[in-house]
Amino acid sequence: MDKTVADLATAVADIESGIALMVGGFGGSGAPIELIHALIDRFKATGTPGNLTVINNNAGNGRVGIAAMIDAGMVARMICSFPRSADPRAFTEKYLAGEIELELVPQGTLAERIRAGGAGIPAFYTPTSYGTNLADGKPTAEFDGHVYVQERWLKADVALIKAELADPLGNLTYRKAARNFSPLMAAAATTTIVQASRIVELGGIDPEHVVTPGIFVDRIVEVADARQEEALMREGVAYA
Amino acid sequence: MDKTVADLATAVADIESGIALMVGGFGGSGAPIELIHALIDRFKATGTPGNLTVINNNAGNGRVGIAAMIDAGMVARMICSFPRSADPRAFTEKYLAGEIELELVPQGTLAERIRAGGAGIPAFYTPTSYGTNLADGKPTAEFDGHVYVQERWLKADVALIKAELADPLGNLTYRKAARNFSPLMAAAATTTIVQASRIVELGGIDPEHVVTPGIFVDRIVEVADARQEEALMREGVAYA
Amino acid sequence: MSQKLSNAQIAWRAAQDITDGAYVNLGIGFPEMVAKFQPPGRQAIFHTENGVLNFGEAPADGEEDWDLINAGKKAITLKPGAAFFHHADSFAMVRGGHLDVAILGAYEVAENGDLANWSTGPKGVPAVGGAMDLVHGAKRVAVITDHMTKDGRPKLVKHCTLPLTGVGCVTRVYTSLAVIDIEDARFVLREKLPGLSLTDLQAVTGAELVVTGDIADLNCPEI
Amino acid sequence: MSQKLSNAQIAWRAAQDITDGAYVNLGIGFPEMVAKFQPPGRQAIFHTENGVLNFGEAPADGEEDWDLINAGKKAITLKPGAAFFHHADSFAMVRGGHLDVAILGAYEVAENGDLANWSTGPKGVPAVGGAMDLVHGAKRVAVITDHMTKDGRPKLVKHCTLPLTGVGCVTRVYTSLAVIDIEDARFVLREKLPGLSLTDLQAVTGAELVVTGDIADLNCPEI
Repeated sequence: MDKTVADLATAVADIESGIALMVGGFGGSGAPIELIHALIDRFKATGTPGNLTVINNNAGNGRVGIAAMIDAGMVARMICSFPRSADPRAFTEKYLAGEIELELVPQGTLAERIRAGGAGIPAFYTPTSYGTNLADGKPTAEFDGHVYVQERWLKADVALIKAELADPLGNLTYRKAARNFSPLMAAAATTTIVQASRIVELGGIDPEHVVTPGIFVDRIVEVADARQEEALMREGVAYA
Repeated sequence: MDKTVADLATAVADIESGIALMVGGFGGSGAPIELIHALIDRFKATGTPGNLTVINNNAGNGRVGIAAMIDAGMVARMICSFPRSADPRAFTEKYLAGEIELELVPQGTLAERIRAGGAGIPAFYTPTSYGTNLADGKPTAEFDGHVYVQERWLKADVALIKAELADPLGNLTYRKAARNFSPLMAAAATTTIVQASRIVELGGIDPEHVVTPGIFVDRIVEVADARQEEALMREGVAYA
Repeated sequence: MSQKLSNAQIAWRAAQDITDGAYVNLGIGFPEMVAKFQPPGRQAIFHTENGVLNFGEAPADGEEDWDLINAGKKAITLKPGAAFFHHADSFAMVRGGHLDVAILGAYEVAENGDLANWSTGPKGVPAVGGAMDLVHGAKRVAVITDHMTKDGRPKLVKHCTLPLTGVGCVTRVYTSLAVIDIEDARFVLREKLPGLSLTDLQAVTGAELVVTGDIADLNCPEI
Repeated sequence: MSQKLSNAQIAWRAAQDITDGAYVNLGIGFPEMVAKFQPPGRQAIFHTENGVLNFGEAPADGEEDWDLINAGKKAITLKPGAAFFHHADSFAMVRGGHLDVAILGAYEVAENGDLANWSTGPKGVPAVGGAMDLVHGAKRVAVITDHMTKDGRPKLVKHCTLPLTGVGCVTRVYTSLAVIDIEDARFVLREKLPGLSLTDLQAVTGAELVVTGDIADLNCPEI
């Protein structure tokens, strides 16, 4: 059993149009830039995948990563908590032009919905958003004298994840705060594709230090020289 | 800020009768034997705490740990998934005599209810136990054509936890499979009391390797020579 | 019914259907035996409820580490590439559909896939463990069992009479006499012992055995 | 109203109520400033939504590690005893009531504790982030804010007119003029600038200020 694939193009070769795509990262921290750019390359060459529903905390920054996917016209819908950034042009322009849909979800609810998707919990109750616009139309229920909003799990067809170390079974560690949504998304997607800064041999990750167990991972590609969205943005790179 | 206390007696000195008490461990793996025995010592000396609701996966083994608490007459009610063991006399005798109550919860539901307690999720839906006796009287709901059982969060007043390393802020690691319920219970209890095999200085645990962040921990006592329930049971030790 | 498979042979047969790299949970007791019979060249990755992936065989006597046990509280060892995690993550793997196969024992299996394997009734101390979770979420939920109870009653039945573990959850049953799939709430016979007639097999089965295609011989090595 | 506290002074005042070892989340923007003004000898432990506990100040220019940021996407550093965790665990800390204090900005605060701080209406791109989660779960949810809007309208009101972040969630408000608790759905005045009369303060407050005890002088150092 070896989940390693040879290159980025292979890693993203079978992603179809119209799917729900989770993308790890919080801003640039943990953003799997090289996987995203490989997907953009494929879209430019083949027209696929388009019409994507992208799930991320944000909606891209500058002209790289998710912003570049939006610029390229691959994204029909964003599910996120905070579609603003230092340079939010890509999403903002499309959104104000009515060319991209937005489902705005409070950040903790977004995390918990994704966690529920991976954990087989179809719905849960949360105090978050009760009494606000973002709870409009959602069922509520009272427990112990407090009213809570019912939220549904969130799953995806594919997750793109950036890890620090991976072993061939897909056990993963992350680097610092780049962990954020990635362990949750790895569990909530049918197919989880990982770019790891280094692939180590089996046994190369202490079982106590594994953050994402390999059961949640399907495919791994090594990207030793991964770039940071924030750095690319500051360099003014435009990928799309 | 230093959450370390001097000794076991101090660590458990204010635990009151009638509370809900979570105890980490799965069988003997992760059982905080010394904290439990300190609590038994206090009960024998003062008659407090009694009338406890104890939450653990099991209900004790042999004549040590939770079994010894039961033998001592401190436990009015167990919430657990599997009240059987190699030597289940303590619970079995009291249960068959009608002297201890049992709330039997499927293991995954027990874990998720405790996790929900720590995460501020008052209720969630699970497929587990649907259509069985253990779902009797619980609300159900249909999502996407499947029926699920609604389960409530489970919290406790106090959790007793065994960790491997602790720092003065209460950041914890565990040893091997001794992790099990402990990170969940640490979050679900109002007061979390930890026996750690070693207390290290601040910075002595890599922030990447922390399993239970200190925010979930209130009190730490070092027990360098902690004993294993399984070993004590095999030695025929009877603590109560 | 003089001839039947031993437990080891039933476990062997179930092991043949586990693919390389599959994530597998084996129920405590008899199902644990399945791990011994993986075909050469295939390595499943075993999950245990108490928070370990990719564990191996029991250690030698005296080499036990009681912090390293399986759901049956037996000492285990680790393979390279193992991982530890807490109980909520462990059951996220179960309930979230991440296991490829769960193999469980049974008191009764009904033709609609209902399983009873946790309680023989109101007497004694009830204990459920992870059974009710395991029947949900694994892509395949298989049962290994003797075809009949010790006193000769069918364990494959029309309706379970014992308290249920799960509703409509079992997809395949490996018995001492046959391999049976559950499809559209019916027992579909796939394999039977070569010396056993369909009539005799039906006679010890508590619900109709449906035949939808070839019935293969259930051949197991002497173990 | 010529005299009022600067933002730094408001942040300073809020910082005086944070005890040693408290777990604190500071909303992005203005509230982040509170961290600078912890009294000597006290060290709060700061939480950020994106999965870090016990972070410290911003690194020097050019020393940023963009994998180590706060919820506002600004580079941070770690203190000894820090911890990383994923987003679900991070919001378990928030929603589960494990934070001692959350300090947030506000567009409007109502006398019943309702808070509006995420949306100024239907124009533009809406963005909520963690605000709706933070208002639930922290043991104290405090707001720091100018007492009035830039165009002179009260920010402390009878009913919020902007989209709500949370219902009945705010327990204390630190403004440029006063410190006000919310108790039993009323604004209870605790401190006001020494030169400011209650009448003048009431005149710029959109709901009744209740006095239930002594009103202390709100004294802040020049910063």
